Amino acid sequence: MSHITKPRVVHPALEKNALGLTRRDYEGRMSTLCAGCGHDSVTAALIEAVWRLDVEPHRAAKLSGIGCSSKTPAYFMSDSHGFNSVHGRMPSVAAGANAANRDLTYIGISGDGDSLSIGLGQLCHAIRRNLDLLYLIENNGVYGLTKGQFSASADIGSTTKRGVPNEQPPIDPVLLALTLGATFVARSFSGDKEQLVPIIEAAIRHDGFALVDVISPCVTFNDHVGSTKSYAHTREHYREVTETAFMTPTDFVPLAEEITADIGAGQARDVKMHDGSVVRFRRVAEDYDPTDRDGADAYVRERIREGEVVTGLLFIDPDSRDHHAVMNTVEEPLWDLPFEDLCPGSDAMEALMSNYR
Amino acid sequence: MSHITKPRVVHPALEKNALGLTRRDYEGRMSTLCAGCGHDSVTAALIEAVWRLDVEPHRAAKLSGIGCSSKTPAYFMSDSHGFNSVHGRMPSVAAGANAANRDLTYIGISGDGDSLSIGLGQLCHAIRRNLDLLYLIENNGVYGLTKGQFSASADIGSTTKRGVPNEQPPIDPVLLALTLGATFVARSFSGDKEQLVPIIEAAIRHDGFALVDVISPCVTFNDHVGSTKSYAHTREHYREVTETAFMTPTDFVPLAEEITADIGAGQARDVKMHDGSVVRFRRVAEDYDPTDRDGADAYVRERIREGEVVTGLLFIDPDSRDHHAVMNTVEEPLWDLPFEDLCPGSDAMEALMSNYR
Amino acid sequence: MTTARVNDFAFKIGTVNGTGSASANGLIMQSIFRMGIPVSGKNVFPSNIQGLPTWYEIRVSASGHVARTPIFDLIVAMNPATYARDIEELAPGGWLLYDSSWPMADTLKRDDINFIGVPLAEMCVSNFEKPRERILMKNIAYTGVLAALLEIDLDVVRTLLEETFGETKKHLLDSNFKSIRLGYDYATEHFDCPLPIRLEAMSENDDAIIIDGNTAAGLGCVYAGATVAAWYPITPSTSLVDAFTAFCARFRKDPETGRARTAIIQAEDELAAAGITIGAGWAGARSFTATSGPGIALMGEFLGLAYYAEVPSVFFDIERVGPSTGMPTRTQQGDILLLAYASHGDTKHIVLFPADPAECFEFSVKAFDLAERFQTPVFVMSDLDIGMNDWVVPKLEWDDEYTPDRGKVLDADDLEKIEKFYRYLDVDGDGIPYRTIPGVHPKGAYFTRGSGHTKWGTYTEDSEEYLEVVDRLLEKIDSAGAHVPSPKIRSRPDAKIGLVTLGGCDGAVREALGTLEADGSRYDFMRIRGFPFSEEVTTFLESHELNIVIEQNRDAQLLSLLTLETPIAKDRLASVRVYGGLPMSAHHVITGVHERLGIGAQAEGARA
Amino acid sequence: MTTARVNDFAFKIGTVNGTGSASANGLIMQSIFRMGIPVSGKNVFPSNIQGLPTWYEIRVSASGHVARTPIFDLIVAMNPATYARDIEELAPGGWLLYDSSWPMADTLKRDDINFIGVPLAEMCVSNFEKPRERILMKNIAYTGVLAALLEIDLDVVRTLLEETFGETKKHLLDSNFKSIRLGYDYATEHFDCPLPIRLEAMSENDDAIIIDGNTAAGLGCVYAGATVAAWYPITPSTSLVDAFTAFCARFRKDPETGRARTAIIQAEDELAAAGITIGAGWAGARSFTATSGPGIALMGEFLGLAYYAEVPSVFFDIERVGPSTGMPTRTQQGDILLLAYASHGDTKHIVLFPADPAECFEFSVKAFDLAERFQTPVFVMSDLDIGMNDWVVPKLEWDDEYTPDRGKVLDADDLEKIEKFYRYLDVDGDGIPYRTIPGVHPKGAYFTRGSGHTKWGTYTEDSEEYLEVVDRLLEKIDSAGAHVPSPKIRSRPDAKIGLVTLGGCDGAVREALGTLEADGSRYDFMRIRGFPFSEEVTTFLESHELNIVIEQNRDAQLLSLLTLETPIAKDRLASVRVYGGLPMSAHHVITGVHERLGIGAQAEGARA
Ligand SMILES: Cc1ncc(C[n+]2csc(CCOP(=O)(O)OP(=O)(O)O)c2C)c(N)n1
Ligand SMILES: Cc1ncc(C[n+]2csc(CCOP(=O)(O)OP(=O)(O)O)c2C)c(N)n1
Ligand code: SF4
Ligand code: SF4
Ligand SMILES: [Mg+2]
Ligand SMILES: [Mg+2]
Repeated sequence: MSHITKPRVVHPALEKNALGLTRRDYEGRMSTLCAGCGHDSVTAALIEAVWRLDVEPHRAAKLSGIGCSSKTPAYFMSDSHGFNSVHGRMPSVAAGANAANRDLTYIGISGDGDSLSIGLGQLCHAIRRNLDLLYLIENNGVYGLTKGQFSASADIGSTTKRGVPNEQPPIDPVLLALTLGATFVARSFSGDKEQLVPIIEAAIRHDGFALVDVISPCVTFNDHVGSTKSYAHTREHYREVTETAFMTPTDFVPLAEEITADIGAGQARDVKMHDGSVVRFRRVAEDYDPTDRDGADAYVRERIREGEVVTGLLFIDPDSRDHHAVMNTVEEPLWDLPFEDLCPGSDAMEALMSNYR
Repeated sequence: MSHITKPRVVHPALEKNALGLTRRDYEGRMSTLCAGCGHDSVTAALIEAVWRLDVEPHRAAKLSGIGCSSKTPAYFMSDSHGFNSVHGRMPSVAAGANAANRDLTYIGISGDGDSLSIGLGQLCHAIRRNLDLLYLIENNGVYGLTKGQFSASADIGSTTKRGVPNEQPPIDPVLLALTLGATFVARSFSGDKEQLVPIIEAAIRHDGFALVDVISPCVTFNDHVGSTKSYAHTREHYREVTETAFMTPTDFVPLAEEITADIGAGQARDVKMHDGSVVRFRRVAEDYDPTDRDGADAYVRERIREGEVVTGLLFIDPDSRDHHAVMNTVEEPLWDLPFEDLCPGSDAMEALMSNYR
Repeated sequence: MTTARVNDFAFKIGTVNGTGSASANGLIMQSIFRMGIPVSGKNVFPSNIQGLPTWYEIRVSASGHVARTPIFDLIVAMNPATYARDIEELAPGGWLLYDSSWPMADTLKRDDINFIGVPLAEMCVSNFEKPRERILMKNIAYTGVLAALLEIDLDVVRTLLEETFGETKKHLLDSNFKSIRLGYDYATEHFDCPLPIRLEAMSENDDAIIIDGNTAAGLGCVYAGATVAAWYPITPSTSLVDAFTAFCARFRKDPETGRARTAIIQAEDELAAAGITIGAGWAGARSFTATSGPGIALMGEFLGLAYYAEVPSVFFDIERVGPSTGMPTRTQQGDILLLAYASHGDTKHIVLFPADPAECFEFSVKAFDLAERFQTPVFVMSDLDIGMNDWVVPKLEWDDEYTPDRGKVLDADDLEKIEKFYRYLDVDGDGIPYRTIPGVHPKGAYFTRGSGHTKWGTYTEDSEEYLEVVDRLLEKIDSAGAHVPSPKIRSRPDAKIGLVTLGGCDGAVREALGTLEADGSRYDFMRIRGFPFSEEVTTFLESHELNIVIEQNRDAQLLSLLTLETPIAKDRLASVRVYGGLPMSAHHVITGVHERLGIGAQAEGARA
Repeated sequence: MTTARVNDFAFKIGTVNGTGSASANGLIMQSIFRMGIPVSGKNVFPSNIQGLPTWYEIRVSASGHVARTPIFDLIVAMNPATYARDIEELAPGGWLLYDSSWPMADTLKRDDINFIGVPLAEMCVSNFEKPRERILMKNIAYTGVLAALLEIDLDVVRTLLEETFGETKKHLLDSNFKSIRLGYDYATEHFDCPLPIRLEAMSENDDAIIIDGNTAAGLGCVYAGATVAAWYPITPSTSLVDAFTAFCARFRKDPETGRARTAIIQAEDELAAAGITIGAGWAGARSFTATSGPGIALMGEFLGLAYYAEVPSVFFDIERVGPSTGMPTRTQQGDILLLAYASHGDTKHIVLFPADPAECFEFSVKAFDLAERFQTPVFVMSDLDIGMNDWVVPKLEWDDEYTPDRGKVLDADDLEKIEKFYRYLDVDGDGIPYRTIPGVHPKGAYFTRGSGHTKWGTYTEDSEEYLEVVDRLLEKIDSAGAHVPSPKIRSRPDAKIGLVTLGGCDGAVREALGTLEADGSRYDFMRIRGFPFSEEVTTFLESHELNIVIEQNRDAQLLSLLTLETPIAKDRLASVRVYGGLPMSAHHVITGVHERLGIGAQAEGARA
């Protein structure tokens, strides 16, 4: 997001961030989700990330649609602005808010039902606009809140609790986003906070639409054997990818710090973000180029064919220009422009009237 | 579509098809589109294709949304059932009609505005369902009927008549369809009837969702220099692809006929369809495999990078199972099942009632 | 208040959702039902999946009152998080049953009620091994306590458990019954059983069933011959399609191939669900969708298309509390005006108002007949209370003589005979044109559109041609008033006041009538069952000095519709509204009516 | 009928769309305007882009009547495809000007009208070289003929052309004027010029402009300080956002950087447009969208959210003929009820009803003030006639004293001072809580939701807590009645009958009053300009025995709204409706009113 430049204090022992806030200050109301729901782990990762990034709570807007996942905004950052809108339409609400005030940190939380069925059109068009928004999908392959129907991310062959298999091809948000020109595309797992936190950090800092697809199992309706979005299945197929040394970004190094070369130079790859921050990729497959959209697409497809759940920050366009850049709007938040700058006044009106005679 | 098996008479001089109908019998009302509109050429190709396929007019259903393109159903097959529904929502109407009566030939006509903006969600989900439907997009990069706004298929850098460039990445229906698991994906050009007609024929015969993206220039709002959907631009960049001997299906050989080997065996590639018909691919790039989804996707992406408009039948899944197959519905049209087969009757009711005590 | 009362009291059970209490509550409800006693159950649950407070309310009423009562004689408080609230809600003299494995804070105690502590958790820990079992059995155990306190017949309970678990799940049967016995024995040992409020077997339910409205409606769709269902999940409508799906699995498989005679399509959203429903209706199938308010709000454009293009289609609106997302697990009748006039431009729709599951079944079938007869979308307006709660209603019956009214459809033979077919021509002067099913005959082909069209079916932008069609449409829909289910009317000689209601308010209003008339007052009663309103509705209204319209929404939507669509003078309509999300009770009606009439305490407003 | 009449007649020009006739027609209209004569123009065009019949109707009225008149004294028939219809529509004694380059079939001729054949095509072929020029100039040439026949001041025409083409496009100026001269000279040579119907300069327009409602509304949004506009193209609303865009390019660029002070977002559909509008309103911007009926039908769910979550936002509904796609290039007032009660559940919205472009400007500004004052969506209801046709209205003026009413917003200083902020708390007892703009101050943060919430802003599923908020909402919206533009009322002593109307019917009703009162009858007149209705509306209605409500829809939607939302008795309301898609004329009103009152011929129904 464009206007956050504060460096963070990274000493791991310190409990306060640069704003003097503890992680607790970034918490929200008590979760009303099921015990063990993946979404609550994502919430924890979100809290960690915004704490680390020193986001001022009241300068952040949390937006969502409807679903168990979409309740997440209530569970972190109590002191931020939250908007739990309507099912599947959060992207447009976020687009409007962002248009009005480009200076806030926009965090959008959605579910696979919210994003890939009723909200698919809005998701795709938010990607096209390159809306400056972290768009995090808590992806569990089902509609949790309405009790376990398949969502559009359910894999072919994945079964319901009763054993009925899904036969429709899944919509993979990662492939979709790559195809539609998204400028930041990542996948992670609610069970891997270590991977997820820096991805969220980078996504928030990214100047444009950052899609983060998080496999976030639904313990109540989709955590059984036969489900491809269960903890067990994800862990198993996820691990494989990591073992094959596939890319995950493991360190997000912001502006103020020097890049610590704690891994062999040949293994690291740094991508500089618009605000000077750097995303460092490690454990990336030999010739994987996270700035090569088509390459990323081909790689993910290939790994999917092998049944793997590829995770990590998969693609980033360092030249990303967000919606405001495309619209060429002024730097100041539009909502706050002085009325004199907006209203042409009586003289202009009089002059204008001659055009209509 | 599943229930058309009549062989066609191919003697080119004969003006009547196997049903004894002439092309004129497949015409519709006078077009009210602008003189020179690409859509009218598509109409001509549609007429040719259904005539060649011996589609019984009253056994065909033509469906559309709203737009200049969506008026097309009025301009062919006067004696068919037409449904000009609402903007962007034709796929769902077609899904319902097809659910009720799987025996008709379903022809859906849409525009790039109708399909890729307001209708994007429905298009994607019709693909997922593998709805047995020819889905033809008359793609001109603009909203014609509302006077020339950019549509979501407008390429980056393509300009309006007044020279304003588009800056948002286009949604390419071909890449989208490949990504979402479409079982038949083609692109053509309203100016190339020779290529388009057999594609439409194959698409109609395909057992599932057949996406045919037709570049169909809007002479009134998007045929200027600077537009990438103009006749000139399409011809130029289209020709290149053909010159590089990229794939186009040039012969659609239905069931009843022997495959005439009029081209070198090494150059032809036949793909057999569910009803025994064959799609023969000629002029295809050396190692291009039209049944390899990921390969097709990579190829199209690569050519787009080179600024080319890849046309032809790009991908076909010969094992396609349409929505009815997935739903495992009976062979007969549901609407026409005898009431006795639907209503369990009073005895069953009485027995059932014991469950509710 | 809680004096000795046999078969006439109400109790509720407060638990945490997702802990298996639903089956225990169902078991209690069903046991009472099997004892032949009139009973009704209301599930008050939160909009989440697990871990929040939930209540199940059971009312036992020998005289057959089914409305919710907000006054409880006994509360089973299994959820410490709601102790305070549960205790507060108990009627003076009532009983609070709680799990005494942990002590209850003294601050919570009330002097005017009786506390019954049973160490349920402790009992289950010492009697069961597996942790999961211990938790689940705790909830079953209170059933046993209640059996002792209220004299629920244990044999009936055992039989029900046997029916549930059968031979194959004997171990479950055993552990369930064991925990029930634990509770039962503890109670008989420690307390004076039964309580003054108790049960006594009757034989009122021999021809009755327990069913919810969504199940009944789903069954109605099967019996009506619906073959295409499209839906997008939304509370409280989801269970309607779930029921349809289950019934189709049972009744709608080709016996030879096992293939489905139904297409049930989970759509990507409500717009698509509407489109599929309309597409299927156009192609000749009986098709429907089920949704709730937000879904209807999204279907507006498609509903206008179906109205104007005259496509038969059935829409179930199982209402919840609006506006917006509102309270998805609470009940309301807030969409009445929306349904009547859905979509932009001049439109009007047929709406049916079932009052209970039996009518949900009946009106589902009726809805398809009307949709095809009038070639238009038909709404069935139900709500969370009717749709998802357990109602005791007479066994559903089916008349094998029924044949679907497919309306004015020309088949191949008909078409063969006529010279030319015009889809929108009013041949018979009844406002209803003939239609054809696509694919049936070459002469039947026509073009359907939502844009201006002439009676010949061609496109037009001409005023006169446009007017001919829309004027006929108005006439057509209005003529449906004579065909929707007629109002249920109960008349008394000389009654000057009519109580008018619809849907699930029925029980509350009818129950209230007893109290209202106790002082010798006389009221007539009309429950409206369909829109457009029939002549009888007008006649009823016109024959009373004052008609008090009782409904569950803030804005008096039924009253508004009556104002607009009948000739009744406005000053002869008054309003009582209850719209806080819980089903209406007789109490609400009585205070509301009294208030309107200036009788008695004005304290309690109508909005309670 | 067509006796000598100066500055008091109507004519129309029938051409083929997409052939450049629009500029010729505009030139004629503007020339008459510049001659200082009251004039109005109506464009009757098809829903396609090129090649179909289109008409431009011009009415000249010294007495300032602006309503459409369906009777034409002269028709310029440039389109052979509509000769028959054009000839039929001409008033007896009228003139038909046609292109005599090709002979006109004798069968078309009528004895009671005058045919004026001018070989326009021939003239242009022999005088112009390029094929494109020959076609275009043919349409300009009839301007010259008309100038001669009607005495349009050629100097004015020339000046206008000069203004259009300036110095840089001199060749276009020349060819245009040349072809006008050709027509002019031919006419003066061959016919008796001028005709008995003719023009004479006046000075009525010194302080007037010609403008359409969408342009004026777009300008209003600029002046109101709107910074976010989201839209999806749809006729007839598109030109509103087009105008806004053009004005922003002119007035809303940072003078130094050239960067935009506005975000104008072409959304992917109307749902997204609504979402963007609401999101921006929530974040503190003045934001709006413009659409037509189908768009509103799609926005239902979002409108309920904005209502319940109390998000300021402005929605323009530029209406066209419904239902469904209807006739997209015809006008109607068919969304009145939809706008008043849009969305499911109990909702009610503020709606403004401008009558002409001047009010479109004024009410645009007002809409933003009301939206922010009442923290709710506000509709501006216009239509194709107001929005897209050329109206002569007084010059728009701007009061530099105006400051936007942002309503009850707590800024950083305010927040600093208070202890705690509760978004939905009615602190002042006016039904309107305070709001904050996100990001302004830590204390201002709150959670917005469409689900049940308490006055403290927390989530709830509790009846009482829910009721507190929705009851306040009703009160809040109703209180807006005192703040919407008050009705325009014209009173006569002793008038027993009130004529009530809204929006674009204004001109027709006011014109009709003259005729209606010619026999000594007396009528009062009220044009309603906003909903909820103010006290004055009720007072007006109550003070007449009968109120005849005149509107442009089939179902008497304004009358319905008055019935529901004022105490007026139903038998004191009667209805006149005109809804065939063309703007209302005085003729319609007169016959309609006479019919309601049982006066004169009943022949012509109100639905004409
Ligand atoms: C318009 C509308 N339709 C349907 C619903 C019901 N609904 C609520 S949440 C939900 C699905 C949520 O699924 P997902 O986004 O995957 O979230 P999860 O609960 O799985 O986290 C649905 C269908 C709704 N709230 N609004
Ligand atoms: C709900 C709705 N919104 C907007 C419109 C207006 N509209 C009609 S056609 C159209 C766009 C058509 O574009 P496209 O599909 O590309 O067709 P084309 O005219 O270019 O062939 C729009 C926005 C509408 N008819 N309905
Ligand atoms: S139902 Fe599933 S998604 Fe919802 S809270 Fe429970 S575990 Fe999470
Ligand atoms: S506007 Fe464009 S798309 Fe529409 S008919 Fe004309 S040329 Fe075709
Ligand atoms: Mg989910
Ligand atoms: Mg287009």
